[in-house]
Amino acid sequence: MNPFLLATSIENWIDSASFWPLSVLPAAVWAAIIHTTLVGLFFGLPAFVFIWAERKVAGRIQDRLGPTRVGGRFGWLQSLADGVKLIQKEDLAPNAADVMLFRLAPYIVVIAAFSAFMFLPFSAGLVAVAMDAGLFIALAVLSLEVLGIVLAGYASGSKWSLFGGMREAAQMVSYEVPLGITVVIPVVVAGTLNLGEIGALQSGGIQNWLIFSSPFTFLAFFVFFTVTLASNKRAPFDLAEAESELVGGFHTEYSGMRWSFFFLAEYASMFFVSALGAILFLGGWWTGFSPLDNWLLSTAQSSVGGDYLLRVFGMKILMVKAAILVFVQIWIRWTLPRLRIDQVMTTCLKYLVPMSCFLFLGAVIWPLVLATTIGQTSIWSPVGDRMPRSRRSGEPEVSSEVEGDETAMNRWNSRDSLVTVGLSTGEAE
Amino acid sequence: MENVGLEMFLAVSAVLFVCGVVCMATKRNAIGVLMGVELVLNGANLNLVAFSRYGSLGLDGQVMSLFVIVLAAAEAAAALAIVLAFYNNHMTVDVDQATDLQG
Amino acid sequence: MMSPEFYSEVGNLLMWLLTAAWLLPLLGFVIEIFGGYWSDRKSKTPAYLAVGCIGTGFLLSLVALLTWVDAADLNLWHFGDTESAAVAHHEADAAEAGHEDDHSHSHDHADHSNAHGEHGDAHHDGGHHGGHESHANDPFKTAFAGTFYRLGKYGSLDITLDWYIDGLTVAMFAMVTLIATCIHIFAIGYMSDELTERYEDHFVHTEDGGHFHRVGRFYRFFAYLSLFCFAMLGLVLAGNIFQVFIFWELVGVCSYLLIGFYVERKTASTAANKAFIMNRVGDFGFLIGLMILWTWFGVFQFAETNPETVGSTGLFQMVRTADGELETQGEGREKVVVLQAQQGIHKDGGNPHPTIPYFLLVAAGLGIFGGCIGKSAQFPLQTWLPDAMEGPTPVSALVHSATMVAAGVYLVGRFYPMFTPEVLLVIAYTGCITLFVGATIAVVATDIKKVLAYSTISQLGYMMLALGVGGWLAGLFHLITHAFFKSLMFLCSGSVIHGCHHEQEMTKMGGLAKKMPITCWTMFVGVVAISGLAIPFLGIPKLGAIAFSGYHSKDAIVAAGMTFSSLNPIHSLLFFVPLITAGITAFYMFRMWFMTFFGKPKDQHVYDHAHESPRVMTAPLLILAFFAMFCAIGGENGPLAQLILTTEPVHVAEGAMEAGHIGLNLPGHHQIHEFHASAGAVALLVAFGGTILAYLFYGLGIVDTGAMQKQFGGVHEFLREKWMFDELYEWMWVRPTLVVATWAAAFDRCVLDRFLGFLAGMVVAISSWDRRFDEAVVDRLVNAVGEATSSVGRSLRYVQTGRLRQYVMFIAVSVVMLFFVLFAYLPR
Amino acid sequence: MSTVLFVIYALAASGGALAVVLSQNVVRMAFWLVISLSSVAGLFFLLGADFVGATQLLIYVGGTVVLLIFGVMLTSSGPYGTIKSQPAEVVQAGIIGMAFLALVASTVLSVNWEANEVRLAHANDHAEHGHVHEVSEPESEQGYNPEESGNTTRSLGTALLGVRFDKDLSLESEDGSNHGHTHGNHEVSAGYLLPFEIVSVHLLVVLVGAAYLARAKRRVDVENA
Repeated sequence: MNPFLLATSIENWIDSASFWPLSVLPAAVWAAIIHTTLVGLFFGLPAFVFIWAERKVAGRIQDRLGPTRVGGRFGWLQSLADGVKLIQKEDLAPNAADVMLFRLAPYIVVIAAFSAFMFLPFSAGLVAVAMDAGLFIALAVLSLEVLGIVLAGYASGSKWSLFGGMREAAQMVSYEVPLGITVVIPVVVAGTLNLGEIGALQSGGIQNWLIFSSPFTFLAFFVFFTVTLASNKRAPFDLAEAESELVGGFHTEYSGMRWSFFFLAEYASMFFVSALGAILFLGGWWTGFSPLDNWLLSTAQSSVGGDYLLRVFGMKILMVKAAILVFVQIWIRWTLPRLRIDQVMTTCLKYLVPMSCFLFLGAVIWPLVLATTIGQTSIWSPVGDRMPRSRRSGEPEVSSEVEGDETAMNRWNSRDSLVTVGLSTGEAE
Repeated sequence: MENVGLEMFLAVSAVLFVCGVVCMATKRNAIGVLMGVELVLNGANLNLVAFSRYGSLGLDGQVMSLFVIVLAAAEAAAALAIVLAFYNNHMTVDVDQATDLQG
Repeated sequence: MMSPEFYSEVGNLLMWLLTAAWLLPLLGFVIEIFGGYWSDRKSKTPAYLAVGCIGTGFLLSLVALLTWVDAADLNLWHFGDTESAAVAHHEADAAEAGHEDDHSHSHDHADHSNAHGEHGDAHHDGGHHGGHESHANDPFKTAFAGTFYRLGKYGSLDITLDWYIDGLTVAMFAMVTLIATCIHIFAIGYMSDELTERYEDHFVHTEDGGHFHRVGRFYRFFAYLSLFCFAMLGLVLAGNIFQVFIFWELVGVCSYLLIGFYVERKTASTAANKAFIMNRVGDFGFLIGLMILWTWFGVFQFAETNPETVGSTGLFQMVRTADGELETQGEGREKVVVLQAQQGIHKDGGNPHPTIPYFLLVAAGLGIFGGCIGKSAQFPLQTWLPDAMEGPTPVSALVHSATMVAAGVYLVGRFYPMFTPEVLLVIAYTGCITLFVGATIAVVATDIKKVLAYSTISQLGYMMLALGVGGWLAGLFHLITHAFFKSLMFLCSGSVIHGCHHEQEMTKMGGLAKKMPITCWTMFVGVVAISGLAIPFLGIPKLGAIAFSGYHSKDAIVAAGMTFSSLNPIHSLLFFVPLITAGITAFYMFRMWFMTFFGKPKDQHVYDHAHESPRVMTAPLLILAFFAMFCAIGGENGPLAQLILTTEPVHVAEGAMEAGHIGLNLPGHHQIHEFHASAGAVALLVAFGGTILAYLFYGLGIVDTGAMQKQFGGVHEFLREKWMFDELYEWMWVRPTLVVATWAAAFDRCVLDRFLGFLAGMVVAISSWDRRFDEAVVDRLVNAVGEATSSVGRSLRYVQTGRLRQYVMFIAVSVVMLFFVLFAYLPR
Repeated sequence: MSTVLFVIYALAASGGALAVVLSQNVVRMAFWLVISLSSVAGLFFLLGADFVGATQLLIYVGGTVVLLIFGVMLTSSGPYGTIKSQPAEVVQAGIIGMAFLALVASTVLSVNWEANEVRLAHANDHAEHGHVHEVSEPESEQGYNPEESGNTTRSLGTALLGVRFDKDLSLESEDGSNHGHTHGNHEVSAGYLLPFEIVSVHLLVVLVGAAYLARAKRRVDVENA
């Protein structure tokens, strides 16, 4: 049925594990438990790691040591200690607050930030919900985060919070424009909104990463990165929680676990956008070393074990790439001073939006220019050579006589492949 | 979806629609009225998509609802701008105060 | 016939080259006229632009000329001995006769075009060994035609923009662009006075006794020149007679603009108007001719030359048979000309072919020639040309001597196949009268430019005469050579005028040879050329007589006239008048030269201030002098004549006996050839006579010219008054027109105005009644409706509360109510 | 499973909408609106319209509602300010709303949709001169591409670009052997390219207009000046 829902994965799981001697209901319960555990671990872990990393990196940048005590020499368990401390704190709500919204706001933030991971492919096929509109939905879900922030700022009944919330609202509404446009640039190059397909396209060497597909995508990555900084409220765009002006911004009145939810969500979405950037621009789960990539790919196609190997290895690669990007985000936070709110808006509306529009146009025109000058749509070899279109379950087989010689069908011809798909759909009936 | 028929979706959309109308009728806050409009539009949208799934409308229903969503966003932006202008002139967002053109 | 591929290839190349050369001046015009408004008045850029455009045009034309010569497979250096040419003639005639026999059986009218095609092929077989005559007999072997753009199609009537390129076209292109380039360059120097923000016009006096001041019009001058070049080249390139008419008018406009360049001068604006109006008189005839052609032929194209479709359309092919004859039926007023291509509009009852009445063909020819009379300043419309000398001298050189006025001659030459012998006779006599009138007036004229102007009229008369008596080649040959030496002389006179600070009267000059030697000796070249002088009894083998260009062409004209008068003794005037006038020509030209450059300075002031012109003006003189000397080298066997000869209509070469209604004998090539030597000798003799006379009168000063003037006072005064043409026209046309106009004005005042006043009074009365009706009935009605609407609105305004939420409620309630109503009443 | 989900989403959507009506605080209204609209997005996903659902989330929830809250914040005169309606009005509106709801709901439940669908299909068949329409077999094939639901992105995208794969090509190949060459029977529909462009321009106009309306006007205060 519907691939979007949790139900699907459970049903698929039940289908695939038919040898498992369980009736449907217990199976569902088990599946739910396992999924929840995985998700919890998955959400918790990066946040914990990155919070620790942030403190260590900040320390190093400021010529300090950072956490050193908890959990050994490097302060491994500092985040855990923080978490324990926060859980123990009393859950306060100010008198002036709108209590219901005040309590609900952190949940909205956390749910939004963590739901986005449903659509993030960690490796080839390793994705909770694989769908064509995956990237679109992921961005939509991620954008819900701002709602929680705004509600939190409003419901706190404090002028600092209100300012923080308003700033966040203004900032997010503005920065979603360049974010959307820069995200669409690799989408246009790849010809699909499906994150799994976008990632799969970039195998076979570093030159196939979309960031190197044209000068415009190269520049678009940096615009994208800048915009994600702003959409995560990371410095130098952290106007919503500007400590020096607004005490704590939208989370001034929060304490304890609810306060920590905001931070869990922030680090989760940091990781999410970094992973998204890695998939969209930096080759996804591929190493960028073409023999290795090709070997992984061929193994994955030939054997079940190879498939598993590709998934696990690819996931690690993606994690590393995302971690590097997160590190850069942290680095930037402790290096650059905070902008003023008008500077933030100016940066977006006067520079980033026109730049992204220009880059978008350029990226669209680039293959046409190349096609007319050098006769192919990419300065590298055509991307489609490396990998046939991924076969989703549900998509009808492309009949061989239609595809035939067109196995070298490149990405640019994905429109043609649509025709063949449409045709063969009719034939199948 | 075996047990859920077209009628169920239509019923939900009816509820949304009526709630939107009532919202428009009772709220004195201009922004409340706008929210009523959004609800009404969503009810209509739900109808379109449901018919596209169950009826012979095909993809057209979805395309229509996409247009509705986009135009609703435009409408919201323009209406908000009007509300802001109104607020600037009257220091209130009470639509009952908008009587300048009353006959 | 050439192959279709070759035809289209070469034709397209030529078309592009000449079209580019044609349109470049237009580009220049547009940039100059629009850019000029904003540019600096002191900038010479417009001039450089114009020179660049026309110069590029010249290079393109040159390439086109070479291409054409190459394509025509033409041996331009055809310097055989004279016998071989004659032999070739006879061979060609024999071949012609043979082919006639071959085809006489199948030569019925039904498949005439087909026969035409075979005919051409047959000629091609025998063509290569026969020399140029085979080209002449193969009418469109080296002509290319095509269509640029179709303007409109009305039934079977087609109006298109065409091009037509043959030897005459490329020769004219090269000549026009070369002369225009030289004159443009010359004008940079000559018009440099205009390079100022404040130009003082010494000929226009203001009320306070000073001179008129205005901004310089340097750019405008060059813009007009460019426009003129565009129009002139378009005229030459045009492929149909209607298009010719368009550019004909356009050159007329340019002429108008350029004559009236010093528009503040009363004389200049009057002269411009005069030129324009007198040309209209001629163009009226042109229009009549066009209408006749349009009505009876339905096409305007000259000829269809594409080897695949040759003979399918085109005026020439419709009128003339393949061997260039008119095919007539009937006698007297019933006489009709059978059209060949089956394309015409009118068919007789019993005749399968379209026909045109013979007299209408004559009328059409006369009409077209009427246009040429106006444009080429022929008798009786010649009086505008001397007045046109009010324009700047480069204009006189380019427009009013070399190119535009020659357009009439060009058109007669181009349209030659359409002219019946009657028309040709009219042309010949018109030319004869013109050349004599012009030459006689030139003898007494004292304005240096006026002398040249009358000389131009006279020379144009020569050309017309040549064309009229069947010397097609002679006329067009003279057209080209005359263009060179006459523009040269005009530029020389311009140089003199420039050097003498706008003094034009020869009576105030003299002795200028020392001051301006280059001008003097280039002028000498022109004078010798126009006088037709040569070194007698000496000839370089292969090159003919040692003489400048004018000798060769004038020699040809006199030969044609001589042949004609020997064949038609009754028309022997057509030989003696040009012969005598050749002497007069030499006389007045040398008179001018001596008066200007030799003798004692008559006006010391002018002499002291005279100076040689700058190099930018003398360089064109040298170039043109070179061409005036050598362009006709080789005479009728030389390259220029050979080039033009390829265009010669078929029937001209053979001549005709007892042609037309009036039984005219038109000489053919071989007949003219017989008289060539004797005509040359006689003409040379007369020319020497004139020259010696002029030398005696003005060079040595043996004869007192003043006394001569007194002695022949009556004649002198008559000639000074230009044969009283202006006075005659004043009495014949202007005065009666004025009288009629006075009557018409009186009629207007007395009758029409009163009637109109009565009508107006009626209207006023009616409207006052109407007003009462309006006020009493209409207004009240409208007010009542308005009141009603307003009261209804007042009562309804309480429904419109302006409350948003109430409206929503209204809507909801009405939906519910409506539904219930429908539910209750709807059939289920 | 999907029934359960439907119930959850339907209840959330309806309840959210009701809460919007009933709550007095504007920001709470906005919050409930978010709940309601997100649930509608969930219903869209259930209906297999994934792209529409995502758009709903992104534009409505992420954009419109943020704009609304933004507006609330900019215009609210005091904290949690409410503008109460007259109780009589509320009662009046409630009654009419109930009547309206009853009307619509009874209509929805009383109409036999499937029979209508069959009738409609037959009418289409006659209108299209007997062209076999896929809706003519309501049991086997209903609506748009049910077995591949959830991946409408490409179809929607191409439809907006003016190409209708779901209609044109499937109909073509349905004709039998000569697929891809039978353009004779029906015309290829133009898709939604023109509406798409019109909407784009409309959006631009609205943006400009909104920016113009909402731009900060400097109030000329005569007394203080």
